[in-house]
Amino acid sequence: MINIKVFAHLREKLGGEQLTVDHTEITVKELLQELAEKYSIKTDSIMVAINEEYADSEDLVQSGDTVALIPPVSGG
Amino acid sequence: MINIKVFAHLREKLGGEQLTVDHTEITVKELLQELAEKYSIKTDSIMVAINEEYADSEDLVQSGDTVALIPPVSGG
Amino acid sequence: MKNSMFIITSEPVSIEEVTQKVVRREAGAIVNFIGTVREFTKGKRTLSLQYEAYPSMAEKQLAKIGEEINEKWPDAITAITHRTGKLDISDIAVVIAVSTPHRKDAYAANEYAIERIKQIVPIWKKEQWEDGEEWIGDQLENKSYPKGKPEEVENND
Amino acid sequence: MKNSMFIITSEPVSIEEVTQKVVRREAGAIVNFIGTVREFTKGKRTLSLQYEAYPSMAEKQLAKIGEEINEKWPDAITAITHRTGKLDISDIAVVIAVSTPHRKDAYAANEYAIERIKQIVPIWKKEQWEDGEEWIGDQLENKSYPKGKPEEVENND
Repeated sequence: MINIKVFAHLREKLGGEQLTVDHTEITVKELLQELAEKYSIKTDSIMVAINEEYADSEDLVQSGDTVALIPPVSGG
Repeated sequence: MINIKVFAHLREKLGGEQLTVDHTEITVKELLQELAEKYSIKTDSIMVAINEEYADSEDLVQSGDTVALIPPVSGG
Repeated sequence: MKNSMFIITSEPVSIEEVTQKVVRREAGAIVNFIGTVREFTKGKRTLSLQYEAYPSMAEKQLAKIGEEINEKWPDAITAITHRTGKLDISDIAVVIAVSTPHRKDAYAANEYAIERIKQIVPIWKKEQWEDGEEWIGDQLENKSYPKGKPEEVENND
Repeated sequence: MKNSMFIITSEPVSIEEVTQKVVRREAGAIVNFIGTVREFTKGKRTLSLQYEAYPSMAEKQLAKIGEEINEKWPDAITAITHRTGKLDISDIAVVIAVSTPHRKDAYAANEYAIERIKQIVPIWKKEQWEDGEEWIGDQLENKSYPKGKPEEVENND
């Protein structure tokens, strides 16, 4: 199982801070495609972190990992 | 009478914060020459203020004015 | 945790406290950046702001900015505190303090830090206006990350 | 007098106090410069510093720097406090606070202020070392003012 944290407008849109999906292993790109279809969200501008580190689209997410969907940041 | 304030190494060298000279009117340049001779000080690097404003060497100092001899500053 | 150099907190931020962390005998210059909530942005009146963060990752990213600064300016020491939650006009959102032996480096490193915060630290700002509210940085979808992560250098105002 | 934006004082300088003077609803960015007494300069150990000022003129010159900043950055607000007397290592000699609507101006205006302080404000620093003491900026007589006053632009580190 992969835990997915969501923030800002995504959190409001998806109605919660945390989702889970069931995969043993999946690339970031595939995971985003799945989430885009399942939740009708645009993922072009979403960055992804695996276990609190930014990931590339070809990086592998494994069961037990925590993924974060990170919309364009606006701190400061 | 013209009051002359001195600071930093000049104050220590001249043994006080204030001097006076007796002139009705004198240019900054002439005043510096007079002080250089009288007190054996080098005035090349000295800026002059008349009544708390920087002055040019041709500006006139008049009786009653307060002149300050300002060595290169080193604040900050 | 209050002693850490890189903090996300829901408490008000003390300029003195962040600054004290970078004071040292070798440094003659400290530059602070203090980001406060501005009332008007492009003519639109802000009533308040809400900051949300992914705190554990945000603190790691702030520490990463500190490391990047030390690669570029080896003598610099950096401390950053960013606040989350509801902020009113003029409240402090972020304090960045950088100390260096010589002042030019402190200005440059400090400005680098705020640029990087706006690029890589997972913090989001929601503006509350008289006629609505909006998460900043996302709704126009005018940014995209084709690589799935931020570029190393990217300038946003 | 403590409410003035441009102060020469023999008391310790509060970063918060100087910063508070420039906080306002229109400003989203504040940059501080904090000059502290550094222990080592070019390998030589400083024990303490003594600052002397021509206070009334120095405050006028600080205010002049504020005016110059407003000509270059009309939206900037500036406050500066410079301390005089004996200072120990890490004591604060000067705090410059500049607030602006946008941050780039705050950095630029602040750096301009410290450069100008080092050019036109009648304050002098005497360094106390283990083997002696010396007024800084004069003894080498490596600067001269052929016009009797400082040039408009002159860069010293």
